[in-house]
Amino acid sequence: MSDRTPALRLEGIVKTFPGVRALDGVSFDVMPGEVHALMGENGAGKSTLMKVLGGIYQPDEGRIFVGEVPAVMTSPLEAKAKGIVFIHQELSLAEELSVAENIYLGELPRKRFGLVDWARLEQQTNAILAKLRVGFDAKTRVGDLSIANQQMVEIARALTVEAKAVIFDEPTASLTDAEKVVLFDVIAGLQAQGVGIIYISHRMEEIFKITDRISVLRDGSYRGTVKTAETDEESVTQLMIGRKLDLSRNEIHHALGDVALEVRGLSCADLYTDVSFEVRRGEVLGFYGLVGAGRTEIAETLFGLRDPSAGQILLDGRDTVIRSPAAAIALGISLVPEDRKGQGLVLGMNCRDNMTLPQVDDLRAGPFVAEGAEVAIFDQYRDRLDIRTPGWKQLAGNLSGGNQQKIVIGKWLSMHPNVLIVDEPTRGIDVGSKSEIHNLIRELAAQGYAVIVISSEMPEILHVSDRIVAMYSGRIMRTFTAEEVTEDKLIQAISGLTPENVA
Amino acid sequence: MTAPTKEQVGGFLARQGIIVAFVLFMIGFSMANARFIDPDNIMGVIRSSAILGVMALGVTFVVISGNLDLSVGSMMSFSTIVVLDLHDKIGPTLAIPAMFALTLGLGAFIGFLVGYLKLNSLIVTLGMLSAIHGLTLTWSGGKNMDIADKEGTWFKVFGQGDALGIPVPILLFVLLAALLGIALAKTPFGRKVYAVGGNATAATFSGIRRARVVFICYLISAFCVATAGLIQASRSLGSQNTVGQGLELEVLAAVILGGASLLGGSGTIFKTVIGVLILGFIQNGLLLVGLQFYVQFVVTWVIIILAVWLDIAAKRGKLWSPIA
Amino acid sequence: MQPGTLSSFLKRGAIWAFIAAELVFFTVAGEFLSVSEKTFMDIDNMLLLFKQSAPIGIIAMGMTIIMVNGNIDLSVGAIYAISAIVLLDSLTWPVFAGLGDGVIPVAWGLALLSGVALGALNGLIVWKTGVDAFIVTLGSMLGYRGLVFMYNGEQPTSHLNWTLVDFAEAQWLGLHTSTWFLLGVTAAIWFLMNRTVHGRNAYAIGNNRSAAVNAGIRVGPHMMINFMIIGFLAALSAVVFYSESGSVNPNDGELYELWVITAVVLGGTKLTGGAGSIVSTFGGVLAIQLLRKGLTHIGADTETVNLVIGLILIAVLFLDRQLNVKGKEELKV
Amino acid sequence: ETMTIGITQNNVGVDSYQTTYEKAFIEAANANATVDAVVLDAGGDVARQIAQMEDLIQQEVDAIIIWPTNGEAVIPAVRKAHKAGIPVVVTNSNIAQAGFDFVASFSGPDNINQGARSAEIMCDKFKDMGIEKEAQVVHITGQPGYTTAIERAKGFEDRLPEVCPDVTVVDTQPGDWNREKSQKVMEAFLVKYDDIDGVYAGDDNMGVGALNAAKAAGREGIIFVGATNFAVGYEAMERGEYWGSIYQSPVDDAKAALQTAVDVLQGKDVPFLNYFDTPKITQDNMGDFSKPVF
Ligand SMILES: Nc1ncnc2c1ncn2[C@@H]1O[C@H](COP(=O)(O)OP(=O)(O)OP(=O)(O)O)[C@@H](O)[C@H]1O
Ligand SMILES: Nc1ncnc2c1ncn2[C@@H]1O[C@H](COP(=O)(O)OP(=O)(O)OP(=O)(O)O)[C@@H](O)[C@H]1O
Ligand SMILES: [Mg+2]
Ligand SMILES: [Mg+2]
Repeated sequence: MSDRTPALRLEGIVKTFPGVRALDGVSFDVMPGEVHALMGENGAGKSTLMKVLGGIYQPDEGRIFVGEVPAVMTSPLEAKAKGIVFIHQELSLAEELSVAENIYLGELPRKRFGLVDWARLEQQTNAILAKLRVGFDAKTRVGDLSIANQQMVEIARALTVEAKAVIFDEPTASLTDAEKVVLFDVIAGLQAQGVGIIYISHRMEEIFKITDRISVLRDGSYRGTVKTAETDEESVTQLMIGRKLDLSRNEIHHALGDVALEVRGLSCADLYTDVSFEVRRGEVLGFYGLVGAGRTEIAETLFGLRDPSAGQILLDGRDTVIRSPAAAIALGISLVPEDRKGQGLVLGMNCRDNMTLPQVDDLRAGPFVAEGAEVAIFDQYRDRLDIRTPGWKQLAGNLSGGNQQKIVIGKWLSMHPNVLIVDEPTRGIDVGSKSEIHNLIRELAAQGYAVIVISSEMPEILHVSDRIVAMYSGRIMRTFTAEEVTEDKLIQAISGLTPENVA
Repeated sequence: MTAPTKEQVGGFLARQGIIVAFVLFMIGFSMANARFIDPDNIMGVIRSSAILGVMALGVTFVVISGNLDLSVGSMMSFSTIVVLDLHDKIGPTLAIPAMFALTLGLGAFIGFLVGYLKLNSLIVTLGMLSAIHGLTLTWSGGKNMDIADKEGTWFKVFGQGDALGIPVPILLFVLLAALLGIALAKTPFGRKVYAVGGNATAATFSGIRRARVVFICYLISAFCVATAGLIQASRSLGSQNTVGQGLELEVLAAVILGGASLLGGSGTIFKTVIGVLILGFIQNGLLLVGLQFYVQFVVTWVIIILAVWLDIAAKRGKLWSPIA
Repeated sequence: MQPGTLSSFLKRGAIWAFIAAELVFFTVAGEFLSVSEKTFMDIDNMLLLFKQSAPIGIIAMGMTIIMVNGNIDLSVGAIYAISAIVLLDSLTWPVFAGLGDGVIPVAWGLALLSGVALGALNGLIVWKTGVDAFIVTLGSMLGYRGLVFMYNGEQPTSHLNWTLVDFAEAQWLGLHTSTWFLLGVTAAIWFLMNRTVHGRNAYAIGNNRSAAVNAGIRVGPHMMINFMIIGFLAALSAVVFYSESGSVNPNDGELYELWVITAVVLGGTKLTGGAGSIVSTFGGVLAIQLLRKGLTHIGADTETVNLVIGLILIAVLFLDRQLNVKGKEELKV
Repeated sequence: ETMTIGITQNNVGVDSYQTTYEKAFIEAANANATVDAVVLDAGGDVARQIAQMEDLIQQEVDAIIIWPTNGEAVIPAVRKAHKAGIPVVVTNSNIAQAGFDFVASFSGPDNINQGARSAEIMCDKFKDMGIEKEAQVVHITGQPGYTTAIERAKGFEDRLPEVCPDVTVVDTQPGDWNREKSQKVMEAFLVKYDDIDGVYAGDDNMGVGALNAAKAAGREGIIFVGATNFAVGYEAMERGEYWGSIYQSPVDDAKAALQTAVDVLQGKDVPFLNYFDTPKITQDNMGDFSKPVF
């Protein structure tokens, strides 16, 4: 490969933020037609590096080459003009506008006098949408689409221009398996056209499935590049976290306690119907299903954010009505929500205050907040969860995605709940921390907590759960024990193929 | 296009830019007119800023919680008229609590609309600006309200009295500022105000009752307005129906000058106080230098923009906005 | 029908239903409360309604763009006053003495130019400093008002040009000159927002600013153009109004921003940006003017007018919210 | 046969004068069986006032009384009424000369004359005190841009040098007809000038605001002269704190306006400038006047 010119080459990129050296002399290149994985722990600097490439940040030092030409990109527009397309980690869509307008955001086809050429727009868009095999058309309002479909709109943007390089920053975080297949087809298509692709993901199986080479960042510095075919998960992980990872299940044997939470015949509008299950103290109950199966909505009901239309919730055997999150918290329920930025964090507030927010009424010295106690809690969970931040004063918004997630987890763990519900707990979290969080979940169960884990990742669900509830379209299809479950059975259940076997 | 004024504005300047600006500004005016730093003048400015200041304290809570309050001027007229009218009818001892109760009632109504019904605060308080004005006119019949016995009443102590050699309005202002400043910075409630303003959804997910927090912020604002009305009424012992007209914008200007973000989630009482003083001294300083009143408008404009600009420039470490 | 179409239809329909309700109410109430023999729905009265809506309405069209764009402009009242001064004062400038009535288009041009320039200044500050538009225009609302006073001390600026007055008072095809301007502006802005790239980008910016930035839309220039448009429209509103009245007080146009914003919000434009419709804003403008006119018609006194207008605003906001609640689907946050 | 008379007022409710005027007007109209009144208020907004003129014309009232928000801006609207054959009476504050052709009559006080009289009151007092050679005066004007404010200021400033050529007006700032604003302005004056002998305020509301400021600062011996004697001003005169003012009754003002309109409609001869008298009032002669009701 090395005799050809790279599609994109980075040389000694340095980028600092106040108090953080996010990138420390990073160099690597992407060949035309290559899928190049960029890996690293949370906060390693992947997104920052890509934002430098995409013209959103200016590097403090270093150079970028597109083909053989040195390129200075001071705006996303310039990056795009040079053929660099950036599919963002966070959805970056205008919800009120149509799919077509979003795909061609910033470059709507024009007629004379600055008029929009609607006909051309629609035709081009529909051509792209056909390639993506999606079930919506050019005129659909993006706000009316599901998150997964919105992600597809985002991906569609990669197909609008003659790209030299396309950057995918964790594109599969909210996609179903079927959509992933489409995405990988799209990537293969781009590859065939000789486009260089940078692919960021924490999901090893994807990385090994579609990438050619893997480059690793750690703490902002470049740790090397390996050919995917010549390596394995373990050595990549070691490169990323600097040590070997213990992936065995943390099997502390303990007896199951009483039923902490029982749900009988719970329904909520047309979101989910007739849901019944129970969780015992010391047990981890997994909820598996496709995005949109209604798992999050059940969690929100248990946390007082939705009123059920039928059914009962029993806590420690007592029939309970939960009207608000405040009430749920008082009853000992914690929820780690799925959207960390929107629901989990006050981004403009510091890490410590975010972490202690639900218990600020209890952490008191007289009428005042006991700040010492808060710092103690923060320190405890920073160490336990390995949160990378210069200190508790850092604003939550300045942390990397994964570290933000850890703050949210710490926030709810520190409440010592009776029932802990975690919704997609490791979305966007690197492998090291992921297994740390898995261990933590097992450990909490061992300490007598009742834990509900909602996840769209099969390995995760299989790894942490004692029993698994499989959901399809708002209904429970089946409940498995850890012993009986297999991947096949699970996939069957969540695709709605076995409606008769209700546990 | 963005000029790379890359060098970091020092950390101190970043956080305390408004105070630096204030000091520079005071020095500038003192050199232009020696009377400016005459203790009597300074006392006078602070005293006459007290009314605006007290109102700004409450509005700071509202703004940090992510809302606006454009009804404070109109509400202040209401408080003033009501307490003056009741003074002669039921005596000052009853008139004051009655007026506070009524004003708090208005605050509760707004708090209910914005907090519990989740209506947009800009429009609600715009509507209330007009509605409360109507209420005031109905109460007074459109007439000026004056206390009959201006010499004999002890009521004048709030606006005209002294305690420990300090005018009572200043005392009330300082007292309230200290109280509310501590409440905001140090108590769980204050923390919740910041959380609600910073991200209402996340606050709710953290078990904070958003509606209640917003509601209380409007009560605090109404309480401050009532106090301002009390000072105003006691100071002049008589008033027109329009006494507070337009104050809402001055109050907002002061809060903004203090660095509170209109998006919510940031700002402090201390900085608001500085903002109030800056506005008061601008007005006073320009009058002393002999400029026409309308020059104040232009100067206030420039100062507001500069203050806010430098504040955010310091935070982002760049003078010019990164917007392409 | 696509999902969301029904709710947006209801939402857009609400303002017209409100207008209908007002018409019925004032017609009926007028029978009892008004001393006039003419009914409220009298055709001449309705023509007047359009005419009287023009000053606020023309600016409201600009405010819709600004708010869709995710900004707000509080300085329109002051821009309106400055443009009026330029219009009336320039009619008397000795340099133009030779032009006769030919000075009129020149004065119009100068007034409109001042509006554009002041709008551009707002836009430039918002763009270059990154200070929020609410703050920038709150400042310039004061600052521009200061300029108004500095221009001519505290005196009104006056010049009655009867040719101009006759033109402005004229009726074409039954509609007043100002009505034509209002309709023309509405059509032009509708076209701009729905058919041009600039308009669609304005929606995108208001909807999701960082998405627009990431997509390479040049947010700054778009915002600046929109501020120039609203400056132009504030000036046009002044041109239309003062051509007919011939004299401007330095405090004219105060509180216009509030009326304008009220009309725009009544029309359903989101205060957070990204959504809004020109046609509905037109409805909002009519609704407000109808309310003012109707209250006059039934002889309501000042306190009632204030009370009613304030409470109606809140009530409409409440109804609008109720219409937009997605029912059980919505989270309790 | 009844006549319908429409009135569009300036800004009811901002001060007692206008409110009392409105009440008196409605009372007078009710007392007259032949008059039906449509009473409107422009809220200080020219555009609204012009719209109200148009509405009244459209409603085909028999006569219109206007209290102009701006003496020039309403002229075309007045011309419209004139063209529609509806006589217009201007009340309280006149419109500009260019509109005189379209107006049946003006009824109200002579504001220039009032300003001049205030100057005379002040000058006479200075002469009594023997300080007419060095006295320094500050001037607080009404709402900027408002005809009454402009005329009173002009009357005062033209007349004062005629009667007391050595008295200097050291500063002028507007108080917006607002007591609180005026108090603020006066506070600044007091710091700025060690020696202030007299204050002329465009009305008593502002005059009393200035008086409050002086009292709070402990400055004594200042001569306060106002205009439109309000109850607060009258009381301050009783206490000996406030020297003089101009006595102007809104009730007279309202009655005169209505009567003028009725006279016009009945074809009577009315003078074009129908001033009602507004005499000087000082501590010396205040016994001759009853305390104002507003
Ligand atoms: N605007 C900013 N201000 C200050 N620090 C920042 C900013 N953006 C990123 N950082 C810091 O830079 C480092 C790298 O962050 P980055 O988002 O690139 O991580 P990442 O590798 O994408 O992580 P993840 O896998 O969690 O998305 C982190 O320590 C983060 O806290
Ligand atoms: N051919 C097209 N392809 C994709 N999207 C389109 C197309 N035509 C219109 N749109 C989208 O549909 C929306 C509706 O456009 P339309 O021109 O019908 O506006 P409208 O709803 O009549 O305008 P208003 O909001 O002013 O009433 C546009 O705002 C645009 O987002
Ligand atoms: Mg990232
Ligand atoms: Mg989910």
